Amino acid sequence: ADDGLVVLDWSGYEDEGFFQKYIAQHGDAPTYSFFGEEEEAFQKLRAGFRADVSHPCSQSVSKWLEAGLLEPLDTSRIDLWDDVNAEMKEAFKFDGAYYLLPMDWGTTALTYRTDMVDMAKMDSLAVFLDPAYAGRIALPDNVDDIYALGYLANGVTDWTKATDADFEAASTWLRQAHQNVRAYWADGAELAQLMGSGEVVVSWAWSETPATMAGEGLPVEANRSTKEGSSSWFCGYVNLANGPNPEDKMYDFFNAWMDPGSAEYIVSEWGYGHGNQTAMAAIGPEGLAEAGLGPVEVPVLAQVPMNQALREKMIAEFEKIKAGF
Amino acid sequence: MVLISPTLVFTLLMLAVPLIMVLALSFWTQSYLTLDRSFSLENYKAAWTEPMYQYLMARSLRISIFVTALTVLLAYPVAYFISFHVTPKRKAMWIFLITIPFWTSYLMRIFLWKVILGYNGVVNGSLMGLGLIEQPLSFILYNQNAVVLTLAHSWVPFAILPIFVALERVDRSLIEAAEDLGDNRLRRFLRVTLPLSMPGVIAATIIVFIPTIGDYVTPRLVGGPNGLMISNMIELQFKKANNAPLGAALAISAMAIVTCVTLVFVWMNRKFMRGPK
Amino acid sequence: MMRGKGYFFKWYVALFFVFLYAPAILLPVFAFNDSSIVSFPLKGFTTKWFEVLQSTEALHVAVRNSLMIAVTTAIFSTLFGVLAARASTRFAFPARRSIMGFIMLPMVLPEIIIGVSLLVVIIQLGFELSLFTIILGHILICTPFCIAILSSAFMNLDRSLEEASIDLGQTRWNTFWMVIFPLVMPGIVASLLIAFTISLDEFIIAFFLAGTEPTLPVYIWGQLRFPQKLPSLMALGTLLLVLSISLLLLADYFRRRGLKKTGIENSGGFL
Amino acid sequence: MTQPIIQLSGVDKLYGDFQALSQIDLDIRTGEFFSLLGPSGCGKTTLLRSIAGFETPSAGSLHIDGKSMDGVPANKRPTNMVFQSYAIFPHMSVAENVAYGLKARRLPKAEIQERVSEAISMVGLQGFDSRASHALSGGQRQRVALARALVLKPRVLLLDEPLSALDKKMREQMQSELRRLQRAVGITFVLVTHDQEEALTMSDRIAVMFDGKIAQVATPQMLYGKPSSRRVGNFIGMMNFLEAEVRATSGETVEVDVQSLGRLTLPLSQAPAGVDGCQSVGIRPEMLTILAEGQTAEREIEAVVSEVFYYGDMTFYDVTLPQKDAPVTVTMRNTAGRKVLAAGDTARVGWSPVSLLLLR
Amino acid sequence: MTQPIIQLSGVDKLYGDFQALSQIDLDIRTGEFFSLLGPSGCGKTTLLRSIAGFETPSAGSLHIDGKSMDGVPANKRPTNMVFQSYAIFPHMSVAENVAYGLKARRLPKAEIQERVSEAISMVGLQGFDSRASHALSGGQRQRVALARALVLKPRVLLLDEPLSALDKKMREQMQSELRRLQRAVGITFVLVTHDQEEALTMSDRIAVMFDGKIAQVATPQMLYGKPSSRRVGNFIGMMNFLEAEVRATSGETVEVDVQSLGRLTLPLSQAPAGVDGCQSVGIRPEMLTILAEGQTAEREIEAVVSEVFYYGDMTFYDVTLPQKDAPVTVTMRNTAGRKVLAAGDTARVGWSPVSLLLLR
Ligand SMILES: Nc1ncnc2c1ncn2[C@@H]1O[C@H](COP(=O)(O)OP(=O)(O)OP(=O)(O)O)[C@@H](O)[C@H]1O
Ligand SMILES: Nc1ncnc2c1ncn2[C@@H]1O[C@H](COP(=O)(O)OP(=O)(O)OP(=O)(O)O)[C@@H](O)[C@H]1O
Ligand SMILES: NCCCCN
Ligand SMILES: [Mg+2]
Ligand SMILES: [Mg+2]
Repeated sequence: ADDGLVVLDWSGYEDEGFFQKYIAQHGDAPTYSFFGEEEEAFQKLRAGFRADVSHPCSQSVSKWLEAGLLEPLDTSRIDLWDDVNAEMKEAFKFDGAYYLLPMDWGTTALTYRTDMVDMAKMDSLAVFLDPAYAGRIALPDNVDDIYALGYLANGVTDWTKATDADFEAASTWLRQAHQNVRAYWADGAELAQLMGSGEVVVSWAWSETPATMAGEGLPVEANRSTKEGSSSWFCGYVNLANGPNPEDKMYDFFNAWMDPGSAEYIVSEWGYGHGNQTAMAAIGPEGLAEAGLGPVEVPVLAQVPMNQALREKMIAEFEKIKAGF
Repeated sequence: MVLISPTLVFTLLMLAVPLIMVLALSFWTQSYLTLDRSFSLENYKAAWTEPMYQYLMARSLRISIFVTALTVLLAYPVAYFISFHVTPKRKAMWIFLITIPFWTSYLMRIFLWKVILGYNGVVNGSLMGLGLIEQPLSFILYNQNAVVLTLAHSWVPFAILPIFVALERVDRSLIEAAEDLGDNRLRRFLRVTLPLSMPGVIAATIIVFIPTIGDYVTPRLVGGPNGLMISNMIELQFKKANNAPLGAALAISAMAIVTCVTLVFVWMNRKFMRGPK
Repeated sequence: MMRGKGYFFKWYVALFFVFLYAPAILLPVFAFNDSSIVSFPLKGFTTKWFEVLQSTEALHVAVRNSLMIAVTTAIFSTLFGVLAARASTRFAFPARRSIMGFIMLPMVLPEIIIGVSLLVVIIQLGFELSLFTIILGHILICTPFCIAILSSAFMNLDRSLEEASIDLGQTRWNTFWMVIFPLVMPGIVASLLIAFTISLDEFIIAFFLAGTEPTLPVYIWGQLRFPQKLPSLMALGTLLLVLSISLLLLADYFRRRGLKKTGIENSGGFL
Repeated sequence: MTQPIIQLSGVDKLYGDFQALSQIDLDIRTGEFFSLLGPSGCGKTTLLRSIAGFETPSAGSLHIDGKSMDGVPANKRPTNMVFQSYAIFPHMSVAENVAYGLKARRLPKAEIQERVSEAISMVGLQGFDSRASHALSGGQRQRVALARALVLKPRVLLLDEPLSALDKKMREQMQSELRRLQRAVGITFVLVTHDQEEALTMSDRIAVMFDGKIAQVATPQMLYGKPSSRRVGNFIGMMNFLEAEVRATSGETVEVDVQSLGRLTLPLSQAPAGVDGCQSVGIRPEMLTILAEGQTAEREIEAVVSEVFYYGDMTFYDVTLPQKDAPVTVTMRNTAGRKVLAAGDTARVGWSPVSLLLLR
Repeated sequence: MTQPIIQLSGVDKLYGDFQALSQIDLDIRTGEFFSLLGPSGCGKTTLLRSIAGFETPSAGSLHIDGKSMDGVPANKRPTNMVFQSYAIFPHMSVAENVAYGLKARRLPKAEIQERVSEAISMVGLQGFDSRASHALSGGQRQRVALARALVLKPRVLLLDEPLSALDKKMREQMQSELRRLQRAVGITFVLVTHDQEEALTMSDRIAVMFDGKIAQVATPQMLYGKPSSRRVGNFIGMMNFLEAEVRATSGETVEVDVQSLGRLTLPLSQAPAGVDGCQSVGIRPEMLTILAEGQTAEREIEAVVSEVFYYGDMTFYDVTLPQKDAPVTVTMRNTAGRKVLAAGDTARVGWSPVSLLLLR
């Protein structure tokens, strides 16, 4: 691999379909190092791990910035900066500098094996508490997605407005769900394995799962329109302070990702949206709907930046829940 | 003194100093991103009073003790067989046979248990193929049973070796003397062979007990949501949970408990060792 | 009733070996299985997973790192081991028991404690995580094993051989190289080997201290999450197994030769 | 004579191809102190262990007390054993060791206690009851092993080189103690030893073994005085051999030509039954005397002293006789005033035909 | 007399608080076969190792060949050592072992080869040159160790119990070989042993040590015949002791009241210089005789036989004298026709005042 650029990314994102242009340019993919979850990445970086680029989601950026991990982006070196989803990029402008290049977005929703569940029950998040599915459900090992689920199940659709009582209710609900959990999955591949074998039949999962599994001919679907709703998130690339390499290749990497070809690829293969608004518009609403990214009628909890103190509480509480408390 | 000093200095620098720093760290506190270096017992209070940590500690101890007992029980007859039923020339070969499966990656071995015990794994596959079950069994993976089984498998050779050595050291004429004095097979095992092999059993116990409590890989891979152990929590505090001081306090507490349990074993060993020698 | 003798044992041991070998046997089975799903029934024979290994660059990097770490660890921990073993078996010095006890301590510390403490030092002192920090950790845990092996090698060494050499007019330095070193050579080889294998397979500390560059176990850990990578991991495991058994047989061959040279009855065998 | 307590007939023992015992016929009498004597590897231990039940003979029969021991395991035989290493249970105290066999018989506690303390005092270990067995000296362990076996009142006590681990002083002391003990308890003792002095001083009768066969069974005096072969004679003490040729046998005597000594007439009692094949005469070194000035003997011969070994109480002389290459050994007591000769001196050696033995 | 090759004066050796050697004064003569004899732990090895240079005395001086050995390390001393374990280098052949010391001296190859093969044949190991040293028997290793030391032509050869690892037969053979070798090479041998027979048969002179001190230095005959103390007498062979009280000294004689024997007049030569403190007389068992019927002796006393030990060539009698509890040992040679007594018989014991020694 090209050791002129080190990328600390979610596992799975080393898929070369995302940065074809970079490979064409440099003859090789960058060096990847992986994390399963943002807090793990955060800690790894804090502990001195040196990478040039990383891939947090919206809620983490300010924490990373406060911890001194980030450097501003030189937007002049991002060719298609103007095509970037404006709402998303402006949300991460601190002191006049941009810190996040929004890149991928998607949904988290109730996902299930159509051949192994009672489809009638798949319209509510209550299935996660259903004793009939004890030991057959999987939840993400990811604090944001998990609390998105907890809040939605309790009718909270905007977590920036969540009260302590909401937080308690969500936690209680998750504790109950924990009793049914077979495994907490850390990335799509793991979940694919669990659902592919039929060991897990119901999950709270990212949109990549139905997309990739259907691609393999497995009867997995997601229902974004459950009564309680579903969640959405967006993530992007950041310029890490202390990167081991000069930044030229980093911007080549960013530009490769911004390429409309990458947008097409992520939508069709992964079922995710892309940060290049122009490219997304080119795909059109039908294309998006087909990829499972169209608008829904039910509430959508957007995983936007939130109160960091509450998020720390969520992190701690989730660990307790996972440990069975 | 000159000879030993490089080793000693290295160990001091790499072990004593770090341990002291861990100890110091455990008295500090972390809030969000800042480390408060004033002395506080908060972490210990949490480690010893919060039900979660108490419970995890108890569970880890329970699992480790269970693994230890199972391992020793599994190992003893094998060690006995090699020592008493295998011709001397073949003994080395048998010991080698026992270690062969352990010369591949530790992680891979644990993972393979996942393959064996998994939902559509070897065990379920065979049982269903034989028509013994209709649905795959799910209680064999992602729980404490799986952790115990996998850990026992990982450590059983390390238990066989000391027990085998202890059995080899048992003077055969003692067993003949017991027979000569009128004991039958079972009674001479209980009265002579077993007590004399106790040092090996206790060594095996220590050898298995300590590392199992420090393992966070096995619980992670096969333990499922309810199979996590204290080491996972320590790792978590240092990494994801970003609370190194609490992690340090948990680590120090775990170490203290392990030390106490080990001392009990060592003391028992002393008691048995007083006999021979 | 005479038939009862050893009957129970034969069955027990047979079952035990099934348990013991279950994972190891599956390695080659799935390594040559022509299916990307690691489960039964088998699909057919293939060697493509080995080819995948050959073309996986990240793996090569990890192997290189691990070999570098293991070799360095083996050399240094054996060196420390020789010094400590020689000192403790040959000379009396104040507080010998406590000093030796302290040096042997990592043997009875849960590895996570060692990982934690090294991590704390590195963070607190602001060092960077690197292969070097893993080497330090590995030397720390391997040294006690080396000392244990080397102590018995030095202890078996008749002290009067050394005195005889001096009595015959040799200097201390020459005595070490001409008499002591050749005689403890099998112990040194065993020590190198043990340290090498421990280090090569060590995960807990390496993962705790892993920086940018993964070791082989850390790499494997990363790959375990991807079902499509599993068959090639099986191939990798098979290679490791074959490799370490060959290494062991080689070491045992040298050990036997060493024993024969010194005329000690070959009783032990491995370990 | 009463019935033998142990009867072996035609006993063979094979280890693979190796014949450790071959055609052993042996009767051991009730109450006697019997020794099995022979060089290392001759099969003594194998024989003893066959009696105890730890080895199964490949052929032949073994009766103890008139009962066949076929298929009777060691723990059911009326024998007990004192092992060479003593086999004291290291995890038990002296009293626990001694009580071991009684507990195996599930005797009542009180009786066990009584018999244990009796046995302990019999071997002179009063007050050592609760001593940990590893804190005992060699001689004390020996006694514990004895007490442990004797407390069971076996018909036969088997002892496998019980004294070989002791130092010389302790060994001599234990020899007389063992002998005394055997007289006191009246139990048949079968002792294995490779030390001829030990066998001679302790036993009522001795079986000498070579290469898995019994060469001679006799009392110590008979064995020393009338060995049945050159090999036995040489094994039991020192013996000088001179080449000899049988010339004629007549009634009670035999005519022999002996190297250095010339033609002699010996009584047939000094020859084995049937003198054919006899090619040497033997004479013990103490039956030869270096004659002091003026001293005379029945017969005399001139010799040259070739080596002198001074042992304090004794001096051993190697002397060279005319017409003989290998020197002959003469042992002399160093009594007051007797001069010790030096190598090179000539000496008159006195001897008597009655001390010559014709041997095969 | 020529200058002593080894001179020790006032040598002390302390291990911590423990005094392993105390005030050793000793001269060893050039060319003699000298033995250090004493019970285990008396300091023999410590003394030998001090001479070799492996221990540094805590006080006193040591000269070898007239030169002080202060600060001279072992590899610079004109001594060589044969270790108890032989310390044959197991990874070298016989020839390599023997050549080891010569190589250390960087002699030319040809000379090394010549001297090595000379030394190897001296100890009778021709043809064993390239034999791996672990494929040697005990006696052969012994010879290699000897050759390896002797090839260096040391002024003094030090031997630490070189025979104790050998079996009896081999030990006796090596004893005479060692003695012969020493005479042949003329090098001073200093032998450590705890076996009094070995010391008596091999040495020109013997130093008897107890508790880190030298008790007596003398020739074997003097040591056996005139031990300087009860302890030495008892250590070198058997000795019977009778209580005694000195009544008067007059000129050349001393009057003593001896238990059982009554008032005796002994020549002063049979007493230590200055008789005060003497409380017993000693007599060797072979100086007592059980008188046969009709036989007479200078003095006689009635006794009862309490134990009989038959050794073949000898019989040891424990006899009880009037007015003495502990029995006295009498050793008798079993000559032809002499009857062996049994326990309980009465016997006349013959003795002579010249064989009594007055002892402290
Ligand atoms: N289990 C066995 N397998 C094969 N050969 C054996 C076995 N036990 C003994 N032997 C052989 O049988 C022969 C007799 O052995 P045994 O132990 O009876 O000798 P021993 O007379 O007691 O000698 P020692 O005085 O050395 O104890 C020896 O040559 C020995 O090597
Ligand atoms: N390095 C040492 N440290 C402490 N004490 C020692 C040391 N070496 C010897 N001793 C003690 O000094 C005393 C004399 O020891 P030494 O080895 O000289 O005895 P020895 O006469 O050779 O006995 P043996 O016949 O048993 O070899 C013994 O009591 C021994 O325990
Ligand atoms: N692919 C990463 C999704 C993260 C959602 N919180
Ligand atoms: Mg034997
Ligand atoms: Mg000594």
